[in-house]
Amino acid sequence: MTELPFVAASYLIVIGGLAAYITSIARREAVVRRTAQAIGRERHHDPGVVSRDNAATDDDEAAEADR
Amino acid sequence: MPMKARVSTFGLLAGTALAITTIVGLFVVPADAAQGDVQRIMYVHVPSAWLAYLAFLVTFVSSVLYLWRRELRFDRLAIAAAEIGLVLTGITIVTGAIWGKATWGKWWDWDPRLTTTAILFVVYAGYLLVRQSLGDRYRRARLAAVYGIVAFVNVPIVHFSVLWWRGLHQAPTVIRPGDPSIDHTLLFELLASLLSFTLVFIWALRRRTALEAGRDAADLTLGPGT
Amino acid sequence: MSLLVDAVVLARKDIRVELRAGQAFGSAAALAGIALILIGLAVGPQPERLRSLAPAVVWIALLYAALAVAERLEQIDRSDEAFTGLWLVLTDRRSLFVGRVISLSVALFLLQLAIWVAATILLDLPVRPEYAGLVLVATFTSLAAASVIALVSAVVADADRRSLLVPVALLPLLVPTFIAGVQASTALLDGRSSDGLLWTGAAAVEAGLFIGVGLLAYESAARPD
Amino acid sequence: MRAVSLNRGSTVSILARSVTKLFGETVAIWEMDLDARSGELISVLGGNGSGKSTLLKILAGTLAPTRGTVRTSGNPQPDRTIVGLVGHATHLFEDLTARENVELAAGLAHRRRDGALEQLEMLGVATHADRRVGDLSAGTRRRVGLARLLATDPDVILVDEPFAGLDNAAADRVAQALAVARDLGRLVVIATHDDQRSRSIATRSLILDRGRIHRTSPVGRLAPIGEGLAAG
Repeated sequence: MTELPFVAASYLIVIGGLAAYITSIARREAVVRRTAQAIGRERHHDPGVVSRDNAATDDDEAAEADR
Repeated sequence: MPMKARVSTFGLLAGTALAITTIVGLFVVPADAAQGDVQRIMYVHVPSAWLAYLAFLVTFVSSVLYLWRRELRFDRLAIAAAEIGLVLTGITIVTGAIWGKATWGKWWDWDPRLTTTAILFVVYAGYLLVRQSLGDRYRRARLAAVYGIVAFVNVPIVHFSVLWWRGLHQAPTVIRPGDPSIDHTLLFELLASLLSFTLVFIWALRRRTALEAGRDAADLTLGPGT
Repeated sequence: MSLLVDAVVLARKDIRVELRAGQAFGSAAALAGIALILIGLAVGPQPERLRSLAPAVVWIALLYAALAVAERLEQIDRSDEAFTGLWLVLTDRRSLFVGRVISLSVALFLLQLAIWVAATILLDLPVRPEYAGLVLVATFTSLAAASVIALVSAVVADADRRSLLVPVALLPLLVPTFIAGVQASTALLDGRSSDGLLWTGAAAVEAGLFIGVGLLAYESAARPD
Repeated sequence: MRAVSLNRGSTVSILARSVTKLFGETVAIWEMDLDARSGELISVLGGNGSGKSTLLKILAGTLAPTRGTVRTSGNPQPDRTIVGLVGHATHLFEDLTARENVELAAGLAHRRRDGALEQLEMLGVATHADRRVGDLSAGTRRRVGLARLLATDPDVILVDEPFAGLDNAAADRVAQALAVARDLGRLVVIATHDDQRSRSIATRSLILDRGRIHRTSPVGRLAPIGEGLAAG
């Protein structure tokens, strides 16, 4: 039964690989959730930050364009 | 943009299915008469390979759909499938090499399938690299779509040129993993494994697409409702 | 029809600019020459081993020379947004793709023959009647390589770290053409002209396929906005 | 000395609807609407960063708006160039001569190639016709770029800073060439600081301030310079 280590190795790599990948998605999702919350807080305090839904009106001091 | 629960019910289902087919594959199903226990590697190697090809097909189709409809949801599907496809291709190459070592005593034998898979790994690694090098979101989606299409068109060409290259005169490797003549219970386990891998694939696809959607939602430069 | 007419005008522009500036072909030929000499030195003076390695040497040298030509042509288009200018003028922008395929395949064809001549001398290859077949191999492999390069160059045209990205994005997609080219030339060198023809046919199919994909996808890839 | 091509019936208009362009957090253009029709020469005035160049690129279609749409409508003839743009980038091949560049563009636009010298003459750069563009001065290059654009005879002519870097005589020739195009029924839009010269040829002018149309008025009722213009 010399092949057992090969079989075990293969299964470990497959299961381990898939598990590692899924956790990497979860980790990246956490990062995105944190930035989303930060933007939410930011938009709440400072309307100056361009927000896509409540467009700045004409006479409003929109973010200074330095393009 | 509600983020997925820690582990959705679908995730649990996929996880348990994979656990079951793994245990059955390792301990319950009898060893293959000819190859012995080594043949058990097939239950993880073959599904990985088939799903890798499926993943790249999903990237191809969603790339075409993106160019046609210009909706970011297709681009998100394309990147999700490509990334998962790359992971599965990596797994396929490694388990294939292990299987090769166990059966032929060599890690690499330029077996046509393994060689093709290795080339595909590099092609789709190129796809991810192209995406990382393009800034503007919509431009990245459009250019990645074109690359996704060219990469996929390349798959059959690579497959046949490697098969031909392997030997116009030399028959391909004798051991054909998916050989229909194998024992029925083994075949059943292979199909069960394929099913469990497919469930895991779909689950990973949904999670990865949701991640990309989360990134787009947090990206201020995008218009509303992307 | 005007697609082809415009394409020829664009190809002639590429060739005229190249003849005047002369950097693309020169640097590509130099690159290939260096590759030949290095490999000759590495293998050593045994004619038998050199001969068996000739197709590999020629084709690796050719691939890197092709990247150099493609890079230079892209640079010319990008300076002063000359490409955007062409884009706006043209009504059928696929002629930009066909034009680039024409000028690139002419360059690759000439490069391939030049490298074969150099290899014949440096690697002491016996000259056989079957060599005439190399012209056919050069034609179709150049077209296949040119169509892939033209399309992918448009995709990565203004990516950041572009010069690092181009080889990685391009070389894997050139593998089938590489295999066809090496196998066809090996067969011809061994006098197996039937296999040579078979692989030349494979290269022709690849050329047709990638030109087709290019015609469909090029506008989405090259759009400047 | 009039440009050679005949007047054609094709009337083209560009309709921009709530066009917005964001570069990261910076607002280049904000919710802008614009209707422009053949026969108009619109001069877009405004300080640096008011969004003039961005607007022209979006109208040309070489820059996608973050939101909003730009449509060209009317009956442009099939198989002809619709939009021409020249600005800081002159879209020329440095290794070709001025004449070769103009002939290349005219040929690809299926226009008469032999009018190249005339176009260069009209802009006062005929003496450089056979010099390599890479060796020309910036001012000359811009005029060769404009000559190339006019040689393709597009329905819409967009020129960013047509008079920048030119002496009075050269600037007058450029203004004259643009006026000729206007009279031929093309839609001409120029972005400029040179209010004086643009007023002499414009049918309408817009003042841009931080990505918005501050004021728009037919020429003649334009307020004296400075009033209403953003500082800088």
